[in-house]
Amino acid sequence: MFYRLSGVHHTRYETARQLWPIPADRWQVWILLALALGAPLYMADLYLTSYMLPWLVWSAAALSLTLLMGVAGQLHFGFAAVMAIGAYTSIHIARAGWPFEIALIGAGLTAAVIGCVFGAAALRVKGLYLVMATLAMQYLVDWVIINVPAISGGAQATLQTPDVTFLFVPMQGDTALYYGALLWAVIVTVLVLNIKRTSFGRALVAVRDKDYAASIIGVNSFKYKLLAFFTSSFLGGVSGAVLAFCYYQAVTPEQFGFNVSIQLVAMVLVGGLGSVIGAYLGAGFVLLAPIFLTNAMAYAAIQGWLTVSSNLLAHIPLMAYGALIIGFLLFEPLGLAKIYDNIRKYFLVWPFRHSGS
Amino acid sequence: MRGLFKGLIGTVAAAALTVTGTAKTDDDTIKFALLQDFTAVYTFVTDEYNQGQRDYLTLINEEGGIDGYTFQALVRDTGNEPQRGLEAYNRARREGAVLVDFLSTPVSRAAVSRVLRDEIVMITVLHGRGDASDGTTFPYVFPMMATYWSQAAVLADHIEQNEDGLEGKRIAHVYIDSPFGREPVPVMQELAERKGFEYRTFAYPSPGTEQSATWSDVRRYRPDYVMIWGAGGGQPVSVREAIRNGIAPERILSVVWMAETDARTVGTDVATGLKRFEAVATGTDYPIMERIMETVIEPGLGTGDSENVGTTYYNIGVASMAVSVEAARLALEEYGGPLTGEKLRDGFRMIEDYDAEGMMPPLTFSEEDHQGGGFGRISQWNGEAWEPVTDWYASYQDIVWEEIEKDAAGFREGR
Amino acid sequence: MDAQSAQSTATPETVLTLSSVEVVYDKVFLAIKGVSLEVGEGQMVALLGGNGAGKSTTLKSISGLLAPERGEVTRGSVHFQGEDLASLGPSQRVARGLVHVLEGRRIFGHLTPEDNLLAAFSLKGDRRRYQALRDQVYSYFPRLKERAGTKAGYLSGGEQQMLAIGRALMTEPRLLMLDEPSLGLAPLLVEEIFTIVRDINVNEGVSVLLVEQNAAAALEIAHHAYLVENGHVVMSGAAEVLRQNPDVQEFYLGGTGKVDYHNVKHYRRRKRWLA
Amino acid sequence: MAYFLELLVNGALTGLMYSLVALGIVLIYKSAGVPNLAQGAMVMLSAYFIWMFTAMAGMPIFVSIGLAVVAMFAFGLLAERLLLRKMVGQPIIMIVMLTLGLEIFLRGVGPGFLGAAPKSLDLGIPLTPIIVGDVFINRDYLIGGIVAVVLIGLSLLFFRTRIGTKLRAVSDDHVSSWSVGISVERAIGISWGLAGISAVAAGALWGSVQGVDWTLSALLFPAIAVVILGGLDSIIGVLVAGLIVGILGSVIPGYVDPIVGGGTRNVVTSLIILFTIMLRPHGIFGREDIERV
Amino acid sequence: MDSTDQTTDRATALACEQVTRRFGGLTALKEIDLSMPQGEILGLVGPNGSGKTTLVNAVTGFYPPQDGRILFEGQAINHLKPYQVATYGIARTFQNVALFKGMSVLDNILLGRHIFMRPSALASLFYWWWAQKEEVAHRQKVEEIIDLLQLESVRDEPVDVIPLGVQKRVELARALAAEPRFLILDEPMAGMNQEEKEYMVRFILDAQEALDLTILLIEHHMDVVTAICDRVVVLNNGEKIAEGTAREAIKDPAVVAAYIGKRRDAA
Repeated sequence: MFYRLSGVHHTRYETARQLWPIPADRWQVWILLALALGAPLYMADLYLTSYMLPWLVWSAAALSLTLLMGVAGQLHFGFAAVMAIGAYTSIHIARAGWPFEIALIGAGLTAAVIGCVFGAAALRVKGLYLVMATLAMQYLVDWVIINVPAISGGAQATLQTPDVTFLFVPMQGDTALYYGALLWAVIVTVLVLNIKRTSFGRALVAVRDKDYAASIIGVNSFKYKLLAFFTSSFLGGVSGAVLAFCYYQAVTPEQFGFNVSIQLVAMVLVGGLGSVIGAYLGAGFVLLAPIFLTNAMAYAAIQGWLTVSSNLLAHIPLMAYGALIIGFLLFEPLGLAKIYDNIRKYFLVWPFRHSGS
Repeated sequence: MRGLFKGLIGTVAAAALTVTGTAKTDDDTIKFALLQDFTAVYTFVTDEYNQGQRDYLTLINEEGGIDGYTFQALVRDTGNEPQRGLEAYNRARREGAVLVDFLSTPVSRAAVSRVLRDEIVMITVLHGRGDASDGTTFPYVFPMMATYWSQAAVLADHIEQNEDGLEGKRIAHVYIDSPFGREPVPVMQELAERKGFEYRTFAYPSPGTEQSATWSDVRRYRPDYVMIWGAGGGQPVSVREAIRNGIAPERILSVVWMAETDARTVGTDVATGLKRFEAVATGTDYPIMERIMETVIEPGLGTGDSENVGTTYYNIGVASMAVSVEAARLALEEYGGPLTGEKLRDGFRMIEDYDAEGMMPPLTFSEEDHQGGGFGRISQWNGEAWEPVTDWYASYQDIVWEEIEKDAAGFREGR
Repeated sequence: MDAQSAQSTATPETVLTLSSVEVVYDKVFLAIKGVSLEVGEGQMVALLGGNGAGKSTTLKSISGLLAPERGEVTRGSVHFQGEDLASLGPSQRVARGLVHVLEGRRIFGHLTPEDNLLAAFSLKGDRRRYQALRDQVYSYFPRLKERAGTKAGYLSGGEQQMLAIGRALMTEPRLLMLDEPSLGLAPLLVEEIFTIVRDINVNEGVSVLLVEQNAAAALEIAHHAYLVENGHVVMSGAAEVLRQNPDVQEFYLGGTGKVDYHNVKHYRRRKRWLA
Repeated sequence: MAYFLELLVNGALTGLMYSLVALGIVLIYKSAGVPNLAQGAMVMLSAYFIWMFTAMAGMPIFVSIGLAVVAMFAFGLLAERLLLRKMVGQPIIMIVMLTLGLEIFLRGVGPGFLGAAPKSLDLGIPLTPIIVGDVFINRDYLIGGIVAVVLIGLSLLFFRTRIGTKLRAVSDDHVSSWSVGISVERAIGISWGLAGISAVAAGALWGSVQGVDWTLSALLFPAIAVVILGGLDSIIGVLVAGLIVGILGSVIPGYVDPIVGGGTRNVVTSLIILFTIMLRPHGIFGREDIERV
Repeated sequence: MDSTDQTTDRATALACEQVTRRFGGLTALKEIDLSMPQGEILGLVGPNGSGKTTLVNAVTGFYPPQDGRILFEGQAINHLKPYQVATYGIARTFQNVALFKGMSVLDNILLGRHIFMRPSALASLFYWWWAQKEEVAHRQKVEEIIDLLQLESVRDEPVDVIPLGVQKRVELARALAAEPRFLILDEPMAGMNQEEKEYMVRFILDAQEALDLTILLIEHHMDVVTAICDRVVVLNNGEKIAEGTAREAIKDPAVVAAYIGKRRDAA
């Protein structure tokens, strides 16, 4: 009903290679975009600023990371450090009085260059060792930020974002900030989708799957691994800057600590490695699950359903969150994207139960 | 597939329930949002601190509230994550909270610009930005008790009085390598210059479980006094290392984060003589505490383990709420209900010489001073409990305020 | 026909019986569709067929090694010496005397050949039994003894195959299952390995179930053979009989004479590939 | 010179204390190929168990440690059976994340049920230092170091037994181990159990030094440096790398910290991990994968 | 099939001069000399571990030789990285199928055209301009190869679900997509039955004819080698022990001792 595959024939390579070859998918994307654009009109500011906005920015960050981890196959446990580099660069550029646009590009470039240093380690190792190497770099970046007052902002170690304008629009007020985040999420999404279907993305996948086989068809795996780190870190750095300016409105070292890196990886994995829709779903899950669980517990306690100590009450979400991550990996290792895919397939053949095979 | 849908619908329903359920408000309750870190970095303090806060609010409610108003604590865990803290803050604001307490430096920092905009009072008891003591720059932020700068000043003053002057003394400052650990450094350097003592810093890496290399170095410095600046698990390690390296407990002075458990971890007897800064008295021999015991704990209305009542952090929690409730009382008296953030702020600024019935130094706030004077005292571990060895006093507030001014100016420029 | 009579003569002392075994991977992919076969006491049985026909899956359904690849037996039964294996895990099956030499050898590369043998030896057996078994393995594969001290991963392909078979012998099997022992080996080594397998079969009285691409070599040493295509047994019978079958000759043995590769017909491959 | 010696000795002993945490990681990796990033949380859980038996049930400390050993061995078996067994064949990143999920879960369970505020654990080790010449030796760490050496020695002996050979075989190739009748599940379960036991040793010693709370799980980071440097599958590597990480992490900050005025030990630890991975990824004693082209 | 006398008047495609490669203490290749004229199919045979794959890895830049030179069409290529070798018009397949599992058959073959494409992340963002033109142009080339190797029916399948025989064909297609002049096939028929072998041979011969290829073939199936190779080089322990037509080589006593063994009517 919702999806009609019959009657969809592509007679030209152009149409067959478009982003969403099925018309129903295209419609869905347009509707989602319209909903996102109209959100400030119908959404209470709590939901707009506390859920939608951070969700969009974290999705963009998760997309940047999934480009590296899912598409290019390079594991990264220090991505929060990359975002931190972007956030600190942008805030220092903006405080120095430069335009916000330049601050964002500067954030991306600085993060990309330092991100490539992360990547340099990746040229020799993969898998677990890459996890450990990037983890070590996260600690190094953290240390540098904390120990260099010029970066972290002196004794208070906190920097407030100055007021900025983006393309002549002042970035103040919930609505402007929300549209800023939305714009960035859309750009990253389009970019990652396009990378995945063009030669650049194919080369990355090739290096991920079998680097020796990739090299013999002319893919310089050295170059493409670095490019993957460069691109992903660029996007991650800008995401960090957007997060700082549009959401936190301040930068402190703790915002980009080691646990944030783990959360980013969890977003990518719970969503589904390498999946664009998965990055959105995973970011939503990792971001909202602890919040939702905390609120649910508080509500249950107020209603008198749960009579346990406040200490245990506070820790139940943590347990549940850990258990949920474990559960996802055990029972749906392909992540939320796979669950979405199952639902979509269900509707593809609806009202029938199975497809032909 | 069917199971999946059921699950999805169930989840959505539950979500809707929690969202709408908590949104209803009563006009005659005043909401204090205690959105704190119960599960991450601040676990060493949060539990007892929060218990004290809630027990005090229960006490006030049991005694009939203030001016017909009762208090409600909105408690959430933020896990020390700015992300979750801001969400909880926005939600609490929606629910009508007029005061918020994060007990987490990163969350408080991230929330500063929001509380200033939303005109909601944020108390930052013994955490957060020290420069927020500047009430003109941070009208809605109340550090309320002595900042780390003031604490350092008090500790230095104590050494000075013990030793008849600081001239030529060596003071080692052993701290966790973080902005918090480094915070008192400029004040101490300034003092060292003024008073002519030798001052050297020794950092140990976070989280402080292992400090032996640092202390080998400290011992060779042969300090007359050691100031230890850490929190949680790092504190007993510091004390053990100090004692092992031949520094007498009497010569170890700690920042405010040193509680009963820490002394026990060091070893009750071994730690005897250890000194610390204290901003609020410990124990239950104060009118407020006696009333809490009588009205809240004994009828079983307490929120946690009754053994915690009277501990260091519990009492700090009680004091933080006592001051806040006092501010609310003054505000309601002056402006009448319903209470808003702005009225509450003015209420705070009206507080004069309030000492929570003897539990804490007399606090006075003004439009400029949100620290309340920077008072504290020194207490000493006697093998069983912390025993005060000085009166409440504040020192070198001129230097402290220089620091406050400097950083507050930086904040203003950043805007 | 002939095949049936050959089967019935072998039945009195059947070691292994598969009846209508169906295996599904990942709960969706049907890999074998009702395979039945029997291996008689002391017999050498060959399982032939193309790639993806389901030969390896059949062996795994017998040894219980489907689980790691998310496969399961959804229908049919496997009986070994009269016992239903359905509820037994892989290690219990080995304890019953059933051992599987995996495709691609899969020796413990970081252990020495000696430790490879020790690892396969049951914890219940004593030191003397171990030494006796080890010496027996070395007598079949003297090259392993020469290289007993080096890491097994550095052995050549042929030596690794020998080690894999030797390691299997350490479990004192009643039935030895070999999955493509000749894969990637030079003709000289294929020869050697097949000879030893036949010797083991004859000298030790171990039944052998052999999966092979090299149909000619397999049919030469096997008593009996099954032909698997597309998850079904399409033909079975005495090795002699199969060797004479014209279809088998055409598709598995390369015809009676030499194939003229330059003149393979285009139309035939089109018809078969796209079927 | 005495300063250097003191840094050296205490660093070495601290390093051995880290080895106690690292040993558990190696035991599991060696047989199951799983990098257990929940080992730090297991150390924390052990300490909570010991505290629970002493403070809540009032048992003598050494009885409590014994009970904790039993509990943690059971926990290890359970973790393997319920979680890791299902992950066989999944990409390494999934397994890493799973152990991190377990870590998060345990960080909720321990403090949640037993209280988040720090607890003290008294092993009865006096604070007075052992003084050799001008060198102060930390008694806690000395005992920890001895325990570490003993446990590492026992592990080495264990892997020389027949069960040990089977464990090594399992670490090489699971499927192939099954095929020759090794009960892979039991083998991996045993190594998880052993890792649980080593976690108790670490939990008791570290818990007595710093108190029991969730920060014990942060011991993971130096332990990772130890296993990376020593080699993820090398028990002897745990010993040697523990010494190196401990000594470098003591001596370098001992001289550099006063100059840069910061706790450089985490930097040293990070650099050890980085340089090892860039120069010799499999560590000093770790085995290099045999690749035949 | 008397190709030996043709070698003189044909240009040399590949030449190895005294190529030596050591791994640690082990010498995997000992001073190998080899010369292949254009258009030749050369069989490379020998026991396992004799150095066949190592030689291929030396030519394709994976394990560059420590001594000796490798010339392709007169240019030295022994210092090049594998991805550079590809641009010279050399393609290869692998012993164990080395397809990119995460992609469809079509994308795998499209990757074969990588050396002709200009990939960049920024271009991806602006897909609607020339990136699209590039995609479509290469798609046409790829469809020709799909036609040649009859892969139409699996075009959009993920490569890991198609049968091994077809996977090997996809790998050949990917190699051909780079429009190579020199093709190295490493055991393209390992694990195949007679029928599949025949098809594979047919496709190899078709491709050689259509694209005028020089082919280096590693294969254990001596019947195939005998049938389609112009010449054979036999390696053992890293040394060349025989060279000539297949029939001559098979009879060489050194080859019999090291490799063939006692004659059997085997495949």
